[in-house]
Amino acid sequence: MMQQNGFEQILKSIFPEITLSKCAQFNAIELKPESIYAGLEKLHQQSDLKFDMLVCLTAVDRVTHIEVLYHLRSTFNGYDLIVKTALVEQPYELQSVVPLWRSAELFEMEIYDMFGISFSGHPDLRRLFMPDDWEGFPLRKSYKTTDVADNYLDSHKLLLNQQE
Amino acid sequence: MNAVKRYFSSIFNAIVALLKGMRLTGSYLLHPSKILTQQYPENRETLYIPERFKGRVYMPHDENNEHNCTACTLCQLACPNGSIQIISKNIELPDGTKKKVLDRWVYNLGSCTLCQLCVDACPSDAIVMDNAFEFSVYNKSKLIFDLNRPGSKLKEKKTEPQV
Amino acid sequence: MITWIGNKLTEIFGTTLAPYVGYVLIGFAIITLVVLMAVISIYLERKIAAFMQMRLGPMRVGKWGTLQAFADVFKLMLKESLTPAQADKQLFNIAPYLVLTVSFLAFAPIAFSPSLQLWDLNIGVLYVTSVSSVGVIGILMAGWASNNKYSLLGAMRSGAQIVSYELSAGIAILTIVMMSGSLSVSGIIQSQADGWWIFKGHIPAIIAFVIFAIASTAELNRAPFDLAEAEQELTAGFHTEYSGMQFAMFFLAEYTNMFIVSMLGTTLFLGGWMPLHIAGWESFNHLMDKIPPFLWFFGKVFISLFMIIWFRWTFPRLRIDQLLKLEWKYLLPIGMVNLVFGAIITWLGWIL
Amino acid sequence: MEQTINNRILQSSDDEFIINVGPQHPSTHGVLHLQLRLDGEEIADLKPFLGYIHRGIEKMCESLTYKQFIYLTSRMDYLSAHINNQACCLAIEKSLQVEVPERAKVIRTLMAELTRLASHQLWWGSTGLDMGAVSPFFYAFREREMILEIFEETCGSRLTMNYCVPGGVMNDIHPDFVSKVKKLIQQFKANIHEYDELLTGNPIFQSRTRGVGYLPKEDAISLACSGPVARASGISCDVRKKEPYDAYDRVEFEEIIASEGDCFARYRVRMKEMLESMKIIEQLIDNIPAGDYRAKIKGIIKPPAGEYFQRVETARGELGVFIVSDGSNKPYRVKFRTPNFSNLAALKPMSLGAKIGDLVAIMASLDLIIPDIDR
Repeated sequence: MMQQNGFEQILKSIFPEITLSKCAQFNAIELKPESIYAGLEKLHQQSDLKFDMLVCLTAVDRVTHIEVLYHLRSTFNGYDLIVKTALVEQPYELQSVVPLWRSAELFEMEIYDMFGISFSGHPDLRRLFMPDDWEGFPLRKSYKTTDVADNYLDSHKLLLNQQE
Repeated sequence: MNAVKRYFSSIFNAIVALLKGMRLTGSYLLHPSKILTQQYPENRETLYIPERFKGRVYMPHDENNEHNCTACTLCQLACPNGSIQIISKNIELPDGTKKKVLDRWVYNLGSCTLCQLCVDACPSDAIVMDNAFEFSVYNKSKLIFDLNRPGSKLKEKKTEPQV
Repeated sequence: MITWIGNKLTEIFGTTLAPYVGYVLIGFAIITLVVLMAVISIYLERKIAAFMQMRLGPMRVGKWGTLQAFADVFKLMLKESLTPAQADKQLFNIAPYLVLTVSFLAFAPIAFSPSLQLWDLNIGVLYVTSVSSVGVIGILMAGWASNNKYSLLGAMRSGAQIVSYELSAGIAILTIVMMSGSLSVSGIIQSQADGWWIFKGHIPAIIAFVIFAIASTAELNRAPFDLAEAEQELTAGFHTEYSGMQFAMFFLAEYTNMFIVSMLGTTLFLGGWMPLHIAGWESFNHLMDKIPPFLWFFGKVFISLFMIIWFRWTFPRLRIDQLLKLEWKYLLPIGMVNLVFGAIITWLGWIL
Repeated sequence: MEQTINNRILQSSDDEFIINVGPQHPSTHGVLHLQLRLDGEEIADLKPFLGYIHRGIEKMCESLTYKQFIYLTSRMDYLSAHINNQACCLAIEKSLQVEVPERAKVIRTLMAELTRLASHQLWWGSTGLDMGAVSPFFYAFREREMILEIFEETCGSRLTMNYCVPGGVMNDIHPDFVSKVKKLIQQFKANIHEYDELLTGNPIFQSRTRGVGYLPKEDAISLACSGPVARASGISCDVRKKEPYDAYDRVEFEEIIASEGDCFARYRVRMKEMLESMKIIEQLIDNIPAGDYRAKIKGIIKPPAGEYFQRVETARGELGVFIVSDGSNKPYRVKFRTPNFSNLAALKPMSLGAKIGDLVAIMASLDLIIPDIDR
């Protein structure tokens, strides 16, 4: 608990108006999309925190907005922190954090591919998994697919008809 | 002088280490009894298949051609990839009430991932995983089976196995 | 029987044509023998590899899979030989024939037994080494003409490798040539009548044998020196684009080359067709003489073949720079020093 | 479109050339596509292309119920299928706040360690294969086969077993389980010297791996590497130690850390990890507590709305399962933070300036499983 308080204080000293919330079992803070790079840079450089590892970078489509989550970890003191940011209006754009963490390169490519968020300053932004000419961004909620089970069931019925 | 010594000792150590590896492979060459390969189609009789091996979903029938399936479709709902389709029909019982019974329990082995979720979901233990595993066919539609045998019906519950 | 065939041929074709028909028949017989041996060694290799890996190996075609290699050759013969559209067609199609021809040519001076030798050339050993190094041109041709980067890389590796290892193989051969004082195959075998070179040549002969074994394995492009076709790196190296019989030719050439190298090694170090004699054991020596020289020769050849196979299925592959380092930093200097020692020994007449 | 196609091709000067390794290539163990710019034999640039086996598991999970989507995760890192399932189950259990019976915890841990052992053995064999030594592959498969037989007896399948269910395990262990595992450990210990004789001590193998594919600690952190790759670069990152889950808090084992950061260090870390796994199995195998193997949970799982995260240590590194629930019976969003995805990023810094043969060694030491990257 002591650690928790200390952690909160350090965060407060960097971001005076931030509120610490919880995301899963981790501490989470929310930053504005415009200031995300500056904020993350502070977290990366700050000598007490030194979040030197970007464990994961992902996004969640909340329909009204797309939430981007940066999961940071410090290998020095074992802190975990999730930095959230909400992208409301299209076109979704964020500043790339590749200069801070090299692991962001692939993660940002994946998010670009799946959510259509473009990252300015990314060295090689292309669709990672989907073909270049693929339309739509699969992990957005607006991207409609047939239900997996339904899909199978259809083919199943088709085969059943063939059999008869 | 030291360098020369190191040069020759590196050669010597390398040769010794290489010979060790050759001794190992050579010893296996001379011990054919350690061969693990089995000749598959010939050894069907002696093949060891654990009784829990998941080969396909199977519906056991007893000697009266009766099964346990009540056509509740829980398995169909549990199946993650729609390999199960329960076709039920309504029949009229002698006392005049209508009852839903199983007509066809259609199983698509082709899309089944053998995850055992249907067996897990079944409340009346009507289906089990079977050990059979040789299913190669030339046409995908041949991978669809009816698990209930023709003319089979629901087992009458003599004693309620209430626990 | 040979004279009978000769007379028959003269009867049929007349005196002018008969010798040529005879040559064709001899060539055909030799090629059949060589291919047969290669196919047998393919089967042997597969079985030995399987046993080393706790497997059974081929089991289906024939009893214990004995006909598997023949079935494979037959299958490859029936397959279409594809030529890539962008390939240099002439070079691409010539390359496998060149490689196979060269490996057949090298059989000419090999003495299988005292009476069975096609061509007792007085520079026999030199002939074998020089002819067998022509094979690399075929490999380079294949790699270049395929118009495939993997093939090209494989061919270039192969070129660098064979050119380097030719040196130490040559020096190892030279050691024996110097000791026996002859370049002809029969002369070298005759010089081992009182003991094989590996036994009577002291340490230089043994070192030369080891160097020859390593260098010749490298020249064969076989594991652990199979960089030219390194499967995990270059898929199949220089023969990536070949299919059908053209691929089979590369494959056969590899195994015939294995035979040539084993035969050369046997001739130089293990006394050719000479039986094993131990000084003083008269009855033993007498018994050994009973075994025909033909069997002696092939017995030794198969033992050296087995060694090559054993290397392949035990060791990981080297990297190209390590391969060249092994040659230029270890084999060549040691071989040269060894040559000098061998010369001193020969000069002092210490040979047993 | 023109622009994107140009993005996909590396530019080269006259004396360099571009070569495509994969998607069908013997040493990429799947459908990884790498574009290399070669200067002779040396790699001047490298670019990975992914998506050849992208099945959209994350999207599929959104249309499956909580019980159903677990089986999909076995298809990510198929060599640690059980550990993937375990991670999902742990996350779901966390959301439902279900207490898993002790017996189930121990069984899961045992299975996870056996999976790790089997996975590392396959890696050992394929490392040998990548280096050109074929025999190790078969020696590795001998012990792996025993493990798979144990799986087959208890779980019914050999690779994608779907043995973990929320609340415990699918069925109880087989009566022969304990004796078979003991026999496995005995045989493995008797045979481990062969592994050393064939590869570890082999001078050719050592020269192929020592000093090759050096990954400094800073790079490994910046690239978010995990598992043996990170541990070989001196980062302590074993989730089993940091955040013990299931029965890992009651076993003693060592976190293997090396500092060299080259291929040989990664090789040694994995070799020693096999021994540590064995240690864990030995500690647990005699003390499987009696009791239920499965907690009672409702047929339809509806976790309360919120975010749930669980990380586990697979054979390749840290797997994170992030589930966003909206209170319905299907997850709102599932994100898998797979170890290979991050480890793949380390391929480029490691192999620049190396030779093609080194690239194969580096890929072998990364132990990439492509479906885990693509998902």
